[in-house]
This record gives sequence, structure tokens and C-alpha cells, in this order.
Amino acid sequence: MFRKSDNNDNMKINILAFGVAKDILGSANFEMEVKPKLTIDELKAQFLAKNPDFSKLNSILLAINSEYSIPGQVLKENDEVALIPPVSGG
Amino acid sequence: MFRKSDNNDNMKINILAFGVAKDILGSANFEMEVKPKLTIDELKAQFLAKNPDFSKLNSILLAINSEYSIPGQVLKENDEVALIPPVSGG
Amino acid sequence: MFDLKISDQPLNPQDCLDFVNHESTGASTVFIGRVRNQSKGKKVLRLEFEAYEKMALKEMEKIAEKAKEKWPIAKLAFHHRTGITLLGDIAVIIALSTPHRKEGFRACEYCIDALKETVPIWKKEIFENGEEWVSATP
Amino acid sequence: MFDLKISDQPLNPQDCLDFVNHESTGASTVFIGRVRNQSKGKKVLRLEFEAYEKMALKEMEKIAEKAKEKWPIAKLAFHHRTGITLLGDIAVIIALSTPHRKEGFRACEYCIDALKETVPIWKKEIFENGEEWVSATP
Repeated sequence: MFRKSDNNDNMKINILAFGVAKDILGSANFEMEVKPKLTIDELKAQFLAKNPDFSKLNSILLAINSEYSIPGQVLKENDEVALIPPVSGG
Repeated sequence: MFRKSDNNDNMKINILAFGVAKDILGSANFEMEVKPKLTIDELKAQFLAKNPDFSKLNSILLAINSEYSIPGQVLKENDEVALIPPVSGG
Repeated sequence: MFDLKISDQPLNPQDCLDFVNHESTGASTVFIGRVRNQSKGKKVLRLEFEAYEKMALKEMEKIAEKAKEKWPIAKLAFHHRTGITLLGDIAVIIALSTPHRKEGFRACEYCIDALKETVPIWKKEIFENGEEWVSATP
Repeated sequence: MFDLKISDQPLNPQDCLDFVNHESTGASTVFIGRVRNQSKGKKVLRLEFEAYEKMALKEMEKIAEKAKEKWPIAKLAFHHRTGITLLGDIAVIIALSTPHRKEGFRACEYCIDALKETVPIWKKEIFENGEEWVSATP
């Protein structure tokens, strides 16, 4: 609240979590405020740092706006980011 | 009719013809009198000699009592012999 | 274990699926062969299937037995049509259930390939001007 | 061309077969995956499927497009179930029609293999004493 101008630069993204990722985060769907031009790799690193259980998984991929992200991809305001643990359809 | 004793030794077999073999023989099902202990190879040779159209086919196999015959197999009284042109099911 | 059938009535895939459904097997693989509207560029009006039924059922059973030796098949349905069939009609259904999918595809393909090699069933194609027993001549 | 569906209602193989039936194609190949009663020796009471539906449909379409690039597929139906499923329920159906059978088996196997690699759908196995997201952990 003191660094209001900084906060104003931040952007809002929407997080979706599925399967075991939802269990780890305790929530399926929430908003997050992140710094501008955050890359998907940085976001993933944040999640891993805050939730050590993610590193027990076989993999955790991130999708942006329902497409698998590519390394270095930069996030934009209102992006929908999904946490994709190992899929097991079929 | 003069060689009655010979004829009495002959045996009766039943012939089934399918697909193009039926068209060639003009009949699907008929009896035939053959000499005792005739082999399937001899019977096949008789059919080929009497019906040259059989040699135009990709193949013609003979079955005895609804099993594919094996070379040299000897026929018995009342055997059911089927003429099997190239199969094309499915 | 096996549901083998030759019929001059329309074949029903759901019957085959119901037969092969089995609690310990997760994968059902199905092949359905239908009457096509052309053969070698010529328009087909209809197909007529003829079977040496007694022997065809024996050969179908041999194929099923061999497939079961090679792959862990729980149940297998093998139905073939005879008589007059029109465009889109089902000529053959092979359905089988296996614990896993890879063996299911292999087994199903084996059965349809083997059918075309050994089962005494013949197909006559009726064209607008003529007819022909399939595969009979070169 | 493609019939892609994710549904929490029972899937119907006949719907898929009807969709893929196409006059110029003789071969329909179908794979059906069902809920099994055991996993790694443990009795499964039920499965729960969760999908990221929007993305799952996109990924299913990508798989269908790629399969169509590789093989001459006329029509393809790709249905996946979500929600609570019991023993014997259908989890997935892939049905496709091709001119000939060999390409049908290859294409169908490709689709189910690819589904298991990339489509964001998750399966939770519920056992008598516990539950587990399949493949999540080593």
C-alpha cells in the first residue's frame, strides 16, 4: 500500500489448477497479481518455491490461455494460466 | 454299366462349389462318383482338366468336410468336398 | 469367450460391444468393414456375400483361437454378413477386449487380415453394367 | 469432419459410428476405453475424470488434425467422459473412417496414444482406502 505506484504497474492474471495441482494449492481458480512482463518460467519458479509438493510430481506444465506455454513466454494482463500436472485421460 | 463290379467299388462324394467356382461348374451342389482312395490332388486335376476356366483363377483350393485339404489327402465315401476360389470376405 | 456369427441380417456393432465388455479389461478395439460405393474406380451398386457357412465359422474360430494365443484377449466377437448388401451396410465386425490398448489393435488387425486370407466367404461386386467375384482372377 | 466432445454424461459408441460412417470409406476403426476394476492390483471403486475442457477440446482437435495429415481420414469422432465413472463405464471413444483398414488401425492408435500424452484430462482412482491422481507421482 505504501508503494502504490509500483502496485499499479502490476498485472492481474487468472490461475486455474487441475488434478493434483488443485489439491496442492487448495484452490481450483484464483486471481494473482504479478509484476509486469513476468515470464512463464518465473511464474513457475514462484509456484515451486511456495509449494514444495510440486517438485514431488512427475511434471508440472503451465498453459497460457489454453495452449501449452513455451519457455520464455511473457505473460499479459488477464492471461489465464493453467497448472497442468501429468495428464491421465483415456 | 458293363463294368458293374468296378462301379460297385466306386464311392460317392458330395461336391459344393462357391463363388466363381459355382459359376464355372454351373451348379452349387452335386454328387459325384469317384474311384476308391482317390486323392484330393487327383480330384482337383480332374476338375481342372474338365473345366479349363479354373486355370484362369488366382487359385482354387479344395476343402474336405469343411477343413482345408492337405496334399495327398485320400477321399472317403460321402466326403463333402468344397471348391474354394480366392476368398474375399470382409 | 467367442461370439461367432454369420448372418444374412444387418449386423449390430452394439451387440458386439456388449458381448466383449468385460470387467477386467479396459480396452475394446473394433473394426467395422462397410460396403463402399466404388471399386477400382467403378461405381458399385451392391455387393453380394456368399459363405460356406459351416467352414467359415470353423475358420473364424481358428483365427480367434490363434489371436487369443498371441494376445491376452478376454472376449471376441466376430460377425460377418451374407446376402445382398448396399452402400454403407456393415459387411464385417470384429470387436475384442484386452487389458491394454496396444495388444487390442494388434489382435484386431490380425483377425481382419486373417479373415481375408482364409475364411471361405466370397464377395461379388455388382456394377451398372456387369458383375465380378472380387479377387477371383488376376 | 471431426466430432469432438467432452461430457459428464455416458458416452455412446453408436453416435460415434454413425458420425464416421461415410460413403467413400470402407473401414471404421474404433477404440473404447473403459473403467477397469483394478489398478496395480488394488480394487478400484470408481474413477473421477476432470478436464480443462476448453484446452482439452483444442488439444483433441490438434491430434485429429495431425492424424488427418498422416492418414486419409474421412471422419473422426473423439469423445471423452468427465465426472464420476463406475466399473465398465466408457471413459473414451475414438472412432474414425478411412478407405482401408491398415491406416485406420494406425490412425486410431495414434490418437489414443496422443490423448494420453497431451490432452489435459486427469483421472483419480478411488480405492477402498484412499485415492490417487493417476500418473501424478513416480
